[in-house]
Amino acid sequence: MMVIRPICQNDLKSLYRLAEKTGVGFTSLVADETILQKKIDGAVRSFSKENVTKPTNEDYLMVLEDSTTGEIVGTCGILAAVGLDEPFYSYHLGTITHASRELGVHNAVPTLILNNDFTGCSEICTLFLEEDFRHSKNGQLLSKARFMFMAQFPERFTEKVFAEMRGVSDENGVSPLWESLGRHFFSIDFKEADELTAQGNKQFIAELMPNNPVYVNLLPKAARDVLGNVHTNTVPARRLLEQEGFRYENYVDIFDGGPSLEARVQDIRAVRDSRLCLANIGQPKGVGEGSHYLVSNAKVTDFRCILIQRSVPPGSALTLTQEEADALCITTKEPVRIVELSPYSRH
Amino acid sequence: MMVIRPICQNDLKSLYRLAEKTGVGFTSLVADETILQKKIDGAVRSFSKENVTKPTNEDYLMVLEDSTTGEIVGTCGILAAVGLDEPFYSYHLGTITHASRELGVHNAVPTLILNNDFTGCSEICTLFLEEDFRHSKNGQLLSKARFMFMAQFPERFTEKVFAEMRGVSDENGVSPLWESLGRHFFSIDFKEADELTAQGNKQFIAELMPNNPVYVNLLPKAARDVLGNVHTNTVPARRLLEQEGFRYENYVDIFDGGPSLEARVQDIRAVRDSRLCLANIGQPKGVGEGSHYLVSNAKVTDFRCILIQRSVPPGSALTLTQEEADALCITTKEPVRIVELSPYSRH
Amino acid sequence: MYLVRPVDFADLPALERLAQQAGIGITNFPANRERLNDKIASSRRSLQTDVVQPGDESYLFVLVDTSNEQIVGCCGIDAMVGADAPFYSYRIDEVVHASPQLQIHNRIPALYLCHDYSGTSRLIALVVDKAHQNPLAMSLLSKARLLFIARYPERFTKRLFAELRGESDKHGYSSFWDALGKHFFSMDFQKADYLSAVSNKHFIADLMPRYPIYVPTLPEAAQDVIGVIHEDSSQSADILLEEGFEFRGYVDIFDAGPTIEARTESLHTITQQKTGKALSLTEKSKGAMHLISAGHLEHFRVTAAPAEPQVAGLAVEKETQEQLAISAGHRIQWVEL
Amino acid sequence: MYLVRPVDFADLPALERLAQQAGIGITNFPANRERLNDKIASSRRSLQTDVVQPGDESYLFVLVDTSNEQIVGCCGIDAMVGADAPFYSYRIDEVVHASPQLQIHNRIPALYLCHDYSGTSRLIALVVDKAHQNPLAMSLLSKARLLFIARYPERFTKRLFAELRGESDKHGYSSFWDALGKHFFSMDFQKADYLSAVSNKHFIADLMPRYPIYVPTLPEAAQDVIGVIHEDSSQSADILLEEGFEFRGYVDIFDAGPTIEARTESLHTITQQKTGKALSLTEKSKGAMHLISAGHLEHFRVTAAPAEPQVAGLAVEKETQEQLAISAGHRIQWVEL
Repeated sequence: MMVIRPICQNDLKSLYRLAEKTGVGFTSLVADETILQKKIDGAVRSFSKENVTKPTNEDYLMVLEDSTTGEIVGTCGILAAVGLDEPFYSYHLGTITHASRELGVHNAVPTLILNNDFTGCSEICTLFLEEDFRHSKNGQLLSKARFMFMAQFPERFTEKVFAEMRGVSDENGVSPLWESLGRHFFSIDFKEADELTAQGNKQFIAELMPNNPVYVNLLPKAARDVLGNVHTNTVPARRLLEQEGFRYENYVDIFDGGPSLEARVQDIRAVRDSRLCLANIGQPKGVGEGSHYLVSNAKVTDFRCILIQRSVPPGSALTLTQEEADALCITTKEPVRIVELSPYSRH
Repeated sequence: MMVIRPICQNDLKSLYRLAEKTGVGFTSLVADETILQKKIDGAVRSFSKENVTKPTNEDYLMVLEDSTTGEIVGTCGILAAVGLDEPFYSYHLGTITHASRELGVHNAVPTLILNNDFTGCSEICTLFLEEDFRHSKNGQLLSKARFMFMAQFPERFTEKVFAEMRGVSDENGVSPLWESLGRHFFSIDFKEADELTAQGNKQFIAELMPNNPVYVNLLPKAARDVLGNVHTNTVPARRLLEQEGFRYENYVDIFDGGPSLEARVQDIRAVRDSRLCLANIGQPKGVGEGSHYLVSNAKVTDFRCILIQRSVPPGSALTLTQEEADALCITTKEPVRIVELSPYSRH
Repeated sequence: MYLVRPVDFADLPALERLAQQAGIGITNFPANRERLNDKIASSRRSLQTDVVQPGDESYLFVLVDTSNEQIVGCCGIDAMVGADAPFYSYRIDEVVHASPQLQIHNRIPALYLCHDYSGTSRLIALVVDKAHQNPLAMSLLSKARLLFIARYPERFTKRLFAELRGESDKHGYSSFWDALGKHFFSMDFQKADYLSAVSNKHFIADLMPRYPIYVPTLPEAAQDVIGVIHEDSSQSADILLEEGFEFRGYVDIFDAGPTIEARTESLHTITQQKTGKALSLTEKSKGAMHLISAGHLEHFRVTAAPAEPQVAGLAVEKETQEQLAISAGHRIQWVEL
Repeated sequence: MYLVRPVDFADLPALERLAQQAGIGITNFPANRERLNDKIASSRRSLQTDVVQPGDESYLFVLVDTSNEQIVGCCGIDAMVGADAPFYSYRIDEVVHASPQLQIHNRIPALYLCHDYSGTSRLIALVVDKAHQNPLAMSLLSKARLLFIARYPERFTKRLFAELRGESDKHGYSSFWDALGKHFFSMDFQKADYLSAVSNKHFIADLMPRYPIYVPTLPEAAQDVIGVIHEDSSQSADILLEEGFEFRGYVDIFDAGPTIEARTESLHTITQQKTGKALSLTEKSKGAMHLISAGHLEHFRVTAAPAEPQVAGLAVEKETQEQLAISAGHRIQWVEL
């Protein structure tokens, strides 16, 4: 069975192995033991905090484990609040209107405005699943388990949560936006800039990036075309978030123009529709048929989330198999949270 | 019975009477026959357009009529797209972070950035109900009838719709934000500036307002405190929109700092939950008891919307009384749209 | 011989012909009969007004080929631009962005819309018929204005500037306009250029970008022409640069042609010009070529002729005296060319 | 008598005492022993270096009361600020916003963070013991620097500036800081002032506002002190203003004290100073008070004494010669005070 659980100190090697597979551009997971160990330390500390009343610098990194083999095959994370240590930058795609009634000219000019508007906001991030395991709805489990955690512990996150999506670049990693904008100000390569940012070093952005709005209509078409668009490989991830209620609100990455998607936690479909019920352990009907459901427990340190399938919609009490209950680290009559895996799963 | 319908040429006198009652600061309805006649002409033209495939400059102004007396007691409107003739200005409340790792200082500074981001966006506006009729859920009918129209004709509006809410000012009409910001640049009174804007004359904003972001932390506390807050009288209207799914997304009025609330049309509760069904005319059960429902017809020029009450939730066919059907301008088997008046109306 | 004198209404057809020849890019000299007539009227009114300090006066002078009394050139001075509507330019300022840690130190030029030349006197529209574009005629026409300024300093500001035509091809295509202005004006260069000459300039404030434009983000073709003088204007530019005009980082908002400026008192013609009596020469002069002017305001005349400076004044030929409508003993102003 | 000479390591205790007296608001003269020692070292190194063009040299001079050999004042010159970290100021620029229709024409002053003085020589830290703040001592100390610059022009830039201390009360409270800087630095004025003196100035770029500040939006108390000189500095300010320094709209980013600047070549002391031979006077001089300097670099000395200009040089008293460690025939530099 595939189980989502908080990362633990024993996972360093597995995490390193995953990091090696992410490839260029996946800056939140770099194959560097020191950095990864720090990440694990942070996550362990975050999950063990008991009485969190408001988000600060917690980093909830989780892993997807194949419980039969003990193998770690994916990760996902939530940062409770970005930008509190190092500034968090984005471009806001705004509009400035220039009009002359006299000449009958009316131009609505799009502009890129540098900002730190996401400062203090929760971010879902670090989503990676091994290629061999991209089947059986593992991707959805990995991504949406985070919403179950947020639904259970909303006080640990901000009202609004966002996700940064990878922007457009070609097979050589060349980003059209970077080439016509960032390059002129940074005098370094996209890759280098991206890596510096990944290491949490953003000082240089304040130092080198121009403060004034950039007129989008003056950028070459290739650059304009990528604003707010995702890399081909990221299209499914974007669709998944949009189905959950995430929206593009005109914030883009300052380097590659990739969109940030945002939602109010309470408006996320999986949060809104999920409900708590008490678990029974026994022989449920219609296991392995019908709709998929996400089920999680209600614990922080021992948080678990799994996927179950039932032909009969579960009611106010949910019957789980012993294996499912074990995977969720619960015994009978303990509360669990359940939601349909996807908005259209009632087939 | 209280009925919402499009305004018509005969309504000039009634509209003038309403305009007289709105008082200072209600700039979208001024007691000036020429201006009001122009508004009516625009609305009549908009409602009579048959094949609208995308929003342009339509102005859907509706009135609330007491069908027993023929009296007009309220208005509400939707602009299909603002800012296409004259620029539409707002302030975006953004964040700029200044951090020095060396000194351990980290400041997230709020800024006001002048923009025209709502250009081309649909706006709900011009909501006014006579004081004597502020009972029997007339206010909700007036406000939400617009969502029924939008639900039926989404192609006539943009994906996102917004509403400007009146900001904070004291009993003498003094706005703390204006006093510490606008006044320095406009050299005229708040009232005068507000009136110019109401007359669609916004040239002077481009001419006189500074382009650069304004640091909110440098404004006096009284001014900072009103950003994004509404006038006491507007609190109920704000709550009503928020219950329908409208959200404050950090856009405020450039003069008084009142918030703009926005929503995707498809996410508005009354739009999302409303459904089409066929009308039967007869003796429905439980009339005048139980929950309130908004019911509208599916017509443009002859759009109507009323409030009904039923103790039994209507199913896929809705039985209406002859009086209700007449008020809706429909006969049996014609399609009608229905939704619960409020998210919590299933008592 | 050539003579420079204030324009008269009778010169309108000739001016129209010159304006058509001049073509695009000389925004302050549009081929529009009404506007030209206005300009003539304004010049005459200005000369007839008793001026204490510079205001909205403008002065227009014509170059006459005295052999046939044909008008072959034209130039002018605005006493002060920006009196009614602001006068816009781009100022090129460098923004410094440095990261000590990355050892990067970037100086990024950016164009800032400004009206720093509002309130300043401007030399305008030097236009000379192709057949007469020789150094003598060009210098005479250009410098005649400076003699006028030297004679009536109270009518002008202490700073003086001139806009030089920017790079554009013979079809009026400007790569700078194409990369920048076009996006904000939604019209072609010719039209914007024309409108800026004939209408009030308010539409510039309405339509131009309000934030600085970072030069490196513009296409190279546009970057290349910033501050570059159109080759047709290089001759008149040289005359002014030799006079002491300097480029201070301001360019035209449409075609990025350079604006050059000077303190009036430091210009060569103005520091070197002398005032004194006209003396008579009985024979052909062997002296150097001089610019010589005479006459008050409406009767102001300038010609270029050989002449001989003497202690008592400047000795000029009979013909020169006739051109200037003076005789020996009259007060004249001169400078060696 | 007073004497000005380059600082030496032995002067450290005296400098420390002066710095403590000077107090807050003189950011380039902090009461920090290590930093003062660094400054002395830097000055000595600079004087020993063969300089072709200005770089990061700095020169520190002390004022000696020769009656008891006490150090009673101190001043300096930075050859060029902004060499390693940019030098920040606020430039006050007017933004014009006009609406012809409403007949409104607003000129709104705004503060722009800039480093326009980066790359320029700076006069720093004139500090004089209270008991010696008389016109003679103050002028001698201030102008001694200008004689040094006149003697070694290759060591300095063509432009020279000085920052004048802005308005703050005796507790170091600055209403300008309170209205502006405090919000961005999250610390009090004293601390920011001190940090700016002892640390690299990178934190300024990190923390200061990146967008212009519109002056009318500041509290009136803050507006009132922009460009106003602290009364303790008015005497030293007057000396520089009389020399030809001018305010060009730049103020300090912390206390809004004015920055004044001049072209070196046009300063009174520099244009008027003469070089020639020292001549001997056998009796007390009846001549005017002069600044007189002698000695090369490390041995540079300036004093103020009565002296008599003659064709062959400047006649000075025996005592003055002793002070300057010269005798008749030595090369000296002088200017009438």
